[in-house]
Amino acid sequence: MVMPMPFSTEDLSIYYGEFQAIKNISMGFPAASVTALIGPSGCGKSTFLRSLNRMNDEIAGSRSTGHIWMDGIDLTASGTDVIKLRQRIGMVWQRPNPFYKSIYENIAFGPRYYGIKNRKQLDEIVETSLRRAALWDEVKDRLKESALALSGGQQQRLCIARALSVNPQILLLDEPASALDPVSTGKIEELITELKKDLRIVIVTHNMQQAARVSDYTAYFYLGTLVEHGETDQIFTNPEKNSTQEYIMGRFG
Amino acid sequence: MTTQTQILRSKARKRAKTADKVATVVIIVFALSIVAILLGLIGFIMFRGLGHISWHFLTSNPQTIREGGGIGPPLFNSLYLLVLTMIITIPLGLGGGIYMSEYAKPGKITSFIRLVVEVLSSFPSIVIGLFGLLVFVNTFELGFSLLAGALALTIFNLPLMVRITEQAFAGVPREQKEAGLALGLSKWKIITSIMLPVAIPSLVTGTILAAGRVFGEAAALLFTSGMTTPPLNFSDWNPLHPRSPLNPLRPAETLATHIWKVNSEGLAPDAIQIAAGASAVLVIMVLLFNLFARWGGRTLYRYMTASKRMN
Amino acid sequence: MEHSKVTPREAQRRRLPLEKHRIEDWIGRIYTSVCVVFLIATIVSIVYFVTSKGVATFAVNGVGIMDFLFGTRWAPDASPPAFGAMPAIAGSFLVTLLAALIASPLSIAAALFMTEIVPTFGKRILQPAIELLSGIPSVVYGFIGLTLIVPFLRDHVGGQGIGVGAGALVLSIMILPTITSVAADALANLQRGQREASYALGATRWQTIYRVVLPTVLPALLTGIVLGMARAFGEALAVQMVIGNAPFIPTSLLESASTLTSIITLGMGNTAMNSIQNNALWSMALVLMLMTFVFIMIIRLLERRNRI
Amino acid sequence: MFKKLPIMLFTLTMILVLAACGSGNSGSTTTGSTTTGTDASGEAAATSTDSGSILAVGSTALQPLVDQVAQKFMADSKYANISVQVQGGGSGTGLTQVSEGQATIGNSDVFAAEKLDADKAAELVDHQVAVVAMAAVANKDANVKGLTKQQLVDIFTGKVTNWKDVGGADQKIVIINRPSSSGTRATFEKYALGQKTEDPAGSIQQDSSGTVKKLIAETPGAIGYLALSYLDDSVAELSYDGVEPTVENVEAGKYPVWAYEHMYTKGEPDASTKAFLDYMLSDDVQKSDVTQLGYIPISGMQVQRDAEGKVTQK
Repeated sequence: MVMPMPFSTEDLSIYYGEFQAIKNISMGFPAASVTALIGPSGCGKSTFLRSLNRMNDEIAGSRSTGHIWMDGIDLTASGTDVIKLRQRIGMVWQRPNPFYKSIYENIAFGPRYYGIKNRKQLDEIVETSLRRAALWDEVKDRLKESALALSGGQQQRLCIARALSVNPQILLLDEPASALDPVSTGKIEELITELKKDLRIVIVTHNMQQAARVSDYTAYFYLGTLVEHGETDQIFTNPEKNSTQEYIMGRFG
Repeated sequence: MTTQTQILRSKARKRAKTADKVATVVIIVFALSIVAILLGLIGFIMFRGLGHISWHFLTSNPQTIREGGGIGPPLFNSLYLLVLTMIITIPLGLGGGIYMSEYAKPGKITSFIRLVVEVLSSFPSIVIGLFGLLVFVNTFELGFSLLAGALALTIFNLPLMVRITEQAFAGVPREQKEAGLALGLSKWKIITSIMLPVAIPSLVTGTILAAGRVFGEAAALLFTSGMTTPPLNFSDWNPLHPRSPLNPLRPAETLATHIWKVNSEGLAPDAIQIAAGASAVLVIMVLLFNLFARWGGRTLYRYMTASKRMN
Repeated sequence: MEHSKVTPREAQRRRLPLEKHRIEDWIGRIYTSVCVVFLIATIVSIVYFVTSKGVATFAVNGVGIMDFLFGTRWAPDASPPAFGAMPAIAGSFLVTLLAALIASPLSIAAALFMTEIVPTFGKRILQPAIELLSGIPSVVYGFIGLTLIVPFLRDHVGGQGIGVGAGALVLSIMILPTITSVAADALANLQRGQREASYALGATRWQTIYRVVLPTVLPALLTGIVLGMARAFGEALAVQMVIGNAPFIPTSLLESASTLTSIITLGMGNTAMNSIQNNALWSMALVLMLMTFVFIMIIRLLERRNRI
Repeated sequence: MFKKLPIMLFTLTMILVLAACGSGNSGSTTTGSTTTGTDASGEAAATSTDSGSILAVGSTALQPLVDQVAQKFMADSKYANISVQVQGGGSGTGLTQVSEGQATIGNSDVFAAEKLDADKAAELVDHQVAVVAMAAVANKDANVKGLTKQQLVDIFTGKVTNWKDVGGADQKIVIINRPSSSGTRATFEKYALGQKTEDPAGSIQQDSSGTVKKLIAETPGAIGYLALSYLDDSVAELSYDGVEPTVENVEAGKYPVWAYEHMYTKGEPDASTKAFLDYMLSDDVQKSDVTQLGYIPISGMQVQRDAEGKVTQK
């Protein structure tokens, strides 16, 4: 028996009531790399992403079988402390969702909840997180302002900074740039490339160029099954399956 | 043949057009008559009452037999009763509403609770008043008191508050909750620190509107807070002293019960004017509550979403 | 830069109190559950107390249930006393139905006006006006009834002024806002498409309203009317001030009559707790409460039909 | 057991709420039982050291008087430590509460025996503090100055329906009655009509004197009855068997339609309550407040009457 990868799924299935949205998927996410999940709408890639930090638990009537392994622990086991698990897996969504609080509070909220009360320490964390999200220079003079006053792209980077503030080991990105203009998208992509040095990143995207640009591995989903999974170069240049080829070509065309 | 059908058809169309015109006029007349009723009522109340309102009227004590009685204590009682009611209602209503919106799973129990809320909110106020008389006034030996009144009014306002809270929380964008979850916050922390601030504007609007309802209630209070006010010493603010205005265990007539009493038992020669003046004050208060609720909600919302400085 | 080396993760390991988030969730669950239990306990105790007091008339004092419900003679202080609640029950139903009859066409017209004819004016003027109407306290309605409606009826219609008609008029104004707002909501929620399809077929506005809009929202309109009736049925002070309170089944609209609520308000303070006279009033309160259940049942049935 | 659980929970929650609102209860809800000295031989015993709180609940007709006297009483430095609270609620409520020990004094328009069971009424001690007299009152257009007892009975039982049958204008009679539980009505029926009546169909019932007066004044052909204190020019008061409803006639025992205002205590009153009741009967109060508010002083009465209605000269 081979030891599972530090972060991987094994035979994972997700059901919504009777409907099986994800069908027996086993795949791993190597460290210090970006894995892109692609596929047509409704193929289950977002569901799969959301199941990785068990956000699907929040949807009434959903259940799962199989395993998600993280450092040898099964995250789907019944005794797992989901909240503690989520503290190690950050997540960012398609639409920026900053808290209705100040920029500073958006970042400091998580660390403070984890027990850091020292003002100086919090200041440090806010600055580092914003710097890592490449937002510091734009907002350093207005940390007390409402986060909702920022532009869409800034808000999205703020959300990334917020996820980084608690030092996660894994970052899940659900179409993080699809609601943004090209300039902001560029910034986010640069950011992803920069961040993968310290993190495993899993990203869902509809944008093939983006997947090609930022990811190291790509997985193609279709109707809840994992059709093909491999290094991005290989998937984009020489996929094994026809359907992968067609999808990628179609999206390029 | 064809001309005949044509004639018939054009006749039918003409009839339809006439019916349409008549119906439109009827609808407009009915709608305008509602506006007329409202304007008439408000105008009537103001016309009868405004002339009687003065600073003296608003602050002085009611008189039993002499002219020139005021509505100071009833006005104070109304406001204080409101505060007491809200102190009890808000925590309970928030809890109930949060349960319905965040914890309840669809099923028999949840729909039962929903039924409870619905039934509770449609009980006639007199039934609640009688229950208050039996339980708060007699069984708990509170006597006719502000506290008994506040508890009865709580029963009234609780279902409303639960609904307001449930709706306010349901109105919070799902993404906010998800952001909190992904950050590894506990559910309760998300509810109190992430969702509550977002829900506050609609909570405030709803609560103030509900509070306005308390202000006008009389039937339930006749049996619980009583129809009298002991002489108050407005320089004694210790709630434990029997003559302090803040003592929750003293009886109190509110503005609404005062109107009822003056109308029915008034011995003073200017009873009718006092009833009219007090009615005008009551309606003005309700109007103010309405305006304030809207304004407060909107201002808070603006403050929460786009203000320059916040923490 | 010393501090930056203390990562949140280390800080957490060092300082996070034992399972803080679990304690928090525990608190939240308990707090909200207590509130819900309180809600349920409240209603259970209301039902329990009102029922136990109301049943005492029959169980302790030996008044026959049928004599109470269908007896037409209400004379609690006569010897021998008679406890026929029929006059009050009939009075309650009569004013409620009359009020609904007066208020429904007005309210539905207002709702149509707001949604189908001039939405802008309707939204800006009529809606706030109606909300205001619902904010006016019931004692003020009673006061207006006594000083405006009663003298008007006496001088222009005849009779004593006070009576069933005055009660129904006051109540109809009070339930206008309830019916209007439910009707307006229902109309506003109606899909645009249906309406446009009808217009496209060349139907006039009235034809559209009459044949398409009204049939579709009928259950919702009925819900509004029943809600208004529930409110009218339970209203106490305003009615008591203008209806006259004679314990007889009225034979004309201008005649004095009584309702369940008016008899209760008049008698409750004057009778001693646990006396038969007092218990009979509680039985009336029990009838009021049961009627509330009936109204809610009707509303639920209507809503179920509405959903299909 | 399971059925009672919610009620227990509810009660428990309520008690918690009350406990939170707390310790101040004692000041105002303890009845007079906490007074010092048991030796209460009149006003002298109630020295300034006496303390206690009195709760007087009941009749809305008597409430203005008790209220006013209570204020005066508390303002008197002699009784600085006694606090008196006055609440309305109606005679029935007052008698219930004093009988169950929730109130110190139960104010009532009628004898306790008329509302309570005999054994409960027997526990209460009657303190008659004033007399209130009532007059039959008609709308002015009826053009009637007085009625005999028989005429009144005929009117209130529905036998006579037009004013012209009793010597007035040709106008339909509209009866503005009180609800059958009302003390005012009980008095009127007992002493003016001599019998209980049932309302003829179409009669109006109002509990409150203010509304009754307004309706009689406005409604053509109306007849009703009011306490003397409510009488004014807007309505016509009627003589009864030729006797004018005046204070003098009542005091002399000539005009029979009157009743005592009672303040009941459960058993003999304690010192502070006694002090208050004595104060109520003092000349100071009887000659000023009582007359001022339109009641008739008990001290001026030359006759007295027992619960059965037997009148004797004092």
